[in-house]
Amino acid sequence: MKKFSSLFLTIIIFGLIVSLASAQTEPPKMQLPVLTTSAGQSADINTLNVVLEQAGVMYDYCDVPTVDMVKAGVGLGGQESGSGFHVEILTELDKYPKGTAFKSIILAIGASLKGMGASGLTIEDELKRVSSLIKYCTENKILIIAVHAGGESKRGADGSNNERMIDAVAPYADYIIAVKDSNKDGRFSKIAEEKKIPYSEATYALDIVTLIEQIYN
Amino acid sequence: MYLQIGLILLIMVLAYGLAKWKNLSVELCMASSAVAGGLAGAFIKAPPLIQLARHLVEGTFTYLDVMLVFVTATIFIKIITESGGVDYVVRGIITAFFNMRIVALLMLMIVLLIPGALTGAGSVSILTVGAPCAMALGYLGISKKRVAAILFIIAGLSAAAPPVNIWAMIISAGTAIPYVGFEFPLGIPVLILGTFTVLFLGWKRENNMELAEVLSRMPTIPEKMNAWRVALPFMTFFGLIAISRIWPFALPVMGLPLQFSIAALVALLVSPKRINFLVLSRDTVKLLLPLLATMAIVGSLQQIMTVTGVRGLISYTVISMPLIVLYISLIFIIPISEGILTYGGAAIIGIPLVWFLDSIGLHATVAIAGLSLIWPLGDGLPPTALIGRLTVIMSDYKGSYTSFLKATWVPWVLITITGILMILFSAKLSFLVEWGM
Amino acid sequence: MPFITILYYGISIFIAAMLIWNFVKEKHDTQKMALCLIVLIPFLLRIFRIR
Amino acid sequence: MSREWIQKSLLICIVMTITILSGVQFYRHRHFQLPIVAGPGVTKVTMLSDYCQSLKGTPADTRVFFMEGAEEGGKTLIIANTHSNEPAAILAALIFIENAMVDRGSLIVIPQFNNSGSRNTKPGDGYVLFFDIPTEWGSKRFRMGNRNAAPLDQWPDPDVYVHYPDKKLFSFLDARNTNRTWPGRENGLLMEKVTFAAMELMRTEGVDVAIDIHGAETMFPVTNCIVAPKKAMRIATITSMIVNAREGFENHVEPSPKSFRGLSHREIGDFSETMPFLLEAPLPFLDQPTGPKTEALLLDGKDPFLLSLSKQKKLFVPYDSTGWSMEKRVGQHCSVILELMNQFSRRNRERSIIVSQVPKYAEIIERGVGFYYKDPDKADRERIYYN
Repeated sequence: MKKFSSLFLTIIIFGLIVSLASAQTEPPKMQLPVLTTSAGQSADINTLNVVLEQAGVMYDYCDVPTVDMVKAGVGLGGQESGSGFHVEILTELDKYPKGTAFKSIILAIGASLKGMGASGLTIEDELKRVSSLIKYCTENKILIIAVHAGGESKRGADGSNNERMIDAVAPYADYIIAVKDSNKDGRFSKIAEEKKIPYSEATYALDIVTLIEQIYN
Repeated sequence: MYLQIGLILLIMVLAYGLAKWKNLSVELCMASSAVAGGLAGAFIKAPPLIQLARHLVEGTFTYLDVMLVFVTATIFIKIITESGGVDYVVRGIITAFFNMRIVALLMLMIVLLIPGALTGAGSVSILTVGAPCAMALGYLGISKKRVAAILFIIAGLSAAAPPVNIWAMIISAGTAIPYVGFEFPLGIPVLILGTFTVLFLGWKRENNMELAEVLSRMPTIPEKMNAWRVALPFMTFFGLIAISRIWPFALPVMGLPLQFSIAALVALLVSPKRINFLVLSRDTVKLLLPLLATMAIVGSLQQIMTVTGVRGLISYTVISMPLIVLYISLIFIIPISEGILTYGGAAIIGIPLVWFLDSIGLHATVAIAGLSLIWPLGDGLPPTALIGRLTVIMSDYKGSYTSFLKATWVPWVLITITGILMILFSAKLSFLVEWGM
Repeated sequence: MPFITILYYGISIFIAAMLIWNFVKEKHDTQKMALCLIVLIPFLLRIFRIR
Repeated sequence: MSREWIQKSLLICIVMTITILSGVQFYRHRHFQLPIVAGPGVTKVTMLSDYCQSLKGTPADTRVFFMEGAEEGGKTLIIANTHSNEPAAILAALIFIENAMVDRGSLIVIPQFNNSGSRNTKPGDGYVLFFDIPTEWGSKRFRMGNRNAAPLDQWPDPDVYVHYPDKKLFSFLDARNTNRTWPGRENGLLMEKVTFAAMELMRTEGVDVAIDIHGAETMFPVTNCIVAPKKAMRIATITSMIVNAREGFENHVEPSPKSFRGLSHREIGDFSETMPFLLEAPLPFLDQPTGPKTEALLLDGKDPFLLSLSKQKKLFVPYDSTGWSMEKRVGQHCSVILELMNQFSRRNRERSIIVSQVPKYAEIIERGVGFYYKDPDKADRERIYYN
C-alpha cells in the first residue's frame, strides 16, 4: 500500500513538473514598434495599454484598426479619434518615424457587447475584422501577442462571444499571456501546448508588466 | 431559510383566504394578508414587532403621489361631465364621423393614446378622455362590453407608448441603462397593436341605428355649452404638460396633480352649469375609495413581503428558472406581478431579469420595451386591477368583471406574443433603437 | 417652502378632509369606514410633515 | 353612544395607534443627528451652501470637512452618501475624517452628500431605520437612508424628470437622485442645487480628483468596480491592477458611458477640470432576490438565495458563504481611494496629495470598521459636528 501511494505521489509530482514546464515557457523576444488593439472591444485594452506604459514600452493604439491602417505603419496613416473610434500615437517617433512598419501587435482579448456596440460592431463584424488583421500580420511577419487579462469575467460557456474571440486569436498568436484566473480551466495552456506557442501565466494583471519588460528588453 | 419564508408566504395566503371567507372586500383581504405576514415575520425578527406598524405605514407611501393624481384627475373629469362637456364632445364626434367608421375608430384610438403616452399612466387616459370615448364608441354601435375592452387595452398601450413609459423608466433607473432609444421599439408596436385592437373589437356594428336616431337618443346639452368651454380645460391641462416639456428649465416643476387641479379650476369657471364643487369632490373620493385603498394597501403588502423575504423568494424563483421555462412563464409572471404590485413588479422582477437577459446577449432596450408591452395587461388583473376597474367605472359597463376581461382576450394574446417575440429577438431588432438615436 | 409645495400640502389637506367627510357620513358599512381611515394615514403623516 | 359611533371610535383608536406608533419612529429617524468627531487632520468645517447661496437654510445643506496639509499640493474631494442606502460610503468617509493626516495637498470630505435622502426611508423596500457599528467604546448608530431625497424636502416630483442641460428623460424618481442631477442648476430643483454647489466647490477650490462612493447589487454588472471617464481611465486602470496584485481584492474598471447623463463620473469630468471616479462595492442588501431585509444582512451581506444564484453563475461578483461584509466593502473603498490619490500624485508631482493614518483593506478587515471611530463622549465638544 505504502509503495503504491509513493509511486502515485511520484507520478503526480512528475506530471505536475511536466505540465508546469509545458505551460510556462520562456517568453520570446519581440521588437518595436508595436501596435496595441482590442479583440472584442472590452475594457481590458485599457489594462494592456497601462501595462505597456508601466513597462516603459511606447506604442501606437487603435481600438478598431483596419488592415490598411496597420499597413500604413507607425502613425496609422494619420487617423484621428472620433465617435466609437480611438487612436493614440505614443511610439517614440525619433526612433521609429511615421510609416515605419510594425514589428509586433498585441491584442487584448475580451468580448464586450457594450464596447462593440459603441463602435457600431456586432460580434460577427468583430470576428471578421480581427481575423483579417491576424491574416495580414502572419503574412507580413508581424509577431502577434495575445493577452487575456480579464479573468473569469471575460470567459464564458462554449460558443459564447468571449470563447469565440479566444478561438479567433489565441491559436494564431506567437506568444500568449493570460492571468491565472483566465486559465482556471487550462484553456490557454492547452491551446499553447497544441499549437506549440510560447505561453506565460501571470498571477495578476500587474505581473504582465514584467513579462512585457522581458520580451521587449 | 426557504422553509421559513415559504411558511410566512403560506400564512399570508391563508390570511387572505380567511378574510375573503369572512366576506371582507379585496382591499381588506390584502390588508389582513399584510398584517398576518408581518406578525409571522416578527417571529424571526423580520420585522421586529416594534417595527411592524412602521413598515405597514411606510408601505402606504409607495403610491401616495399616484393617489393624488387619481383624485385630482377624476375630480377634473367629473366637473367636465357634470357641466355637459363630455356629451358635447361625443355629439360632435358622432355627427362628424358617423359614416366614416374606420376613421372614427382610429381617431378615438389616438385620442385615447395621447394622455397616457404623455404621462406614462394608462389611468390618466381613462380618467381624462375615457368617458367621452366610451360614449362615442357606444353610439358607433359597439356593445358596452367591447367598449370597455377597447378602452382597457388602448389605455394599457398608451401607458407603454413613448415618450413616457414608467416600467421602462423604473428598469432603466435600476439597471443604469439610459432611458433613450425607446421611441421606435415602443411606438411601432403600440400603433400596430392599437390599430388592430380598435378594428378587431370595434368592427362589428351591433345595432342598426341611423345618425338621426342616435343623436336623438343622446342626452341634451346645456344651452350655453360650446367648443371653447370644453376645450379650455383640456387645453389648460395639455398646455401645462406641453410647456413643462418644451421649456423644462424655465418653469418650476408642477407635477400632474397640480396640473389637473388647475385644469379642474378652469373647468369649474367656464362651466355653463353651477356645480357644487365640495359635494362633487366628496362623491368622487367615495367613488375612488376602493382604488385609493388598494394603492395604499398594496404598498404595505409589498413592504411586508420584502422585509420578510417573501419578495426575495419570488424574485429568486423567477431568476433561477431555466431559460425556456422563464420565457414561457413571463406570459403569466409579468401581468400577475402587475396585478399584485402595480409598478412594483418592474423593480422586483424587471431589474434582475433585464440584467440577466443582458448578460446572455439580448438587447436590453428592446427587451425592456417588449416586457413593458406586457406589463399594462396586468392592470386588469386582481387583486389591484387598477385600470380595469377604472375602465369599468368610466365606461359604465354593468356586467361582471370577468365577462369584461374575457372580451379582451384576442388583443391580450397578441400583445403578449409581440412582447415575448421582442424579447427573444431583441438582438435582431436593435436597429429600432438605432433609428431613434 | 416653495409656493408649489405649499399648494401640494393644500391638495393633501383637501383630500384628507374629503376622506374624513366620507368617514363621518358613512353610517353602516364598517369596511368602507376602515378604508377611509387607512387611506387617510399617509395623508395625515404628510400634512404634519412626519414623512 | 350608537353602534355606529362605537364602531367608528374603535376604528379611530386602532388607526391612530398605528399612525402615532409609526409617526414617532419616522420623526426620530428624520431628526437623528450623527455625531462626527473631527480628527486631528481636520482644519476647517464649512457648509456646502457656501458654494451656492440658494442652498442656504434648506434641509439639503450639508457639512464639508477640509483637511489641509502644511505643504501646497493637489486636492481630492470625497463624496459619500450620494445614495444614503449605500452606507459603506459614509463609513469610509468617517474613517478619513476621524483619522487622516494630510501631509501635502488637501482632502475635502462630504460625508452626507444627499442629506435629505439620509433622512428619508424607502417605501416598499422594508429597510431598517438605523444600523449599529460596534466600536471599542460601545456602538455607533447610523441612519439608514434612501437612494432619493425626502419628498418632505422636494415635492412634487415631475411626471418625468428632464435632465439639465441635456434634456435627457429619466423616471420621475430621479429628480430626487443626486447621481442623476449632475451638473445641477443654481435655481433648479433642490437636488440640482446640491450637485451645483458641489460643482462650484470643485471649480472654485480647484479640486483635482473627485471620488464618489457607492454600493451596488451583486446582480448588477456595474459593481465591485471603479467607473471612470476617458480622462481618468489610466489612473483607474493602474489602481485596479495594483490593489488586485498587492491587496488581493478585485475591483475592475468600467468606462463611463457618454450618452448616460446626470452621473457624477460623467458630468464632473465634462463640466470641470476635475478628474472623477465612482467606486462601487457589492451590496447584497440591495439585491432583489434576498431573504429578510435585516440589519445583519446589511452588515454581513450573507444570503442563501444569492449564494445559490452565485452557483448558477447569475451574479457579477464572486460570492461564497462568507457573504460580503461591511469591513470588506469599507476596506476596499479606503484602499482604492488611497491608491487613486497615490497614482494621481505620481503622474502630477506638483499637484501631489499625501495622506497618512488611513487604514487599508487588510487592516480594516482585521480590526473592524468601528475600531477607527472616536468616542464622541470623550472628544472635545468643539470638535464634534452633527450631520
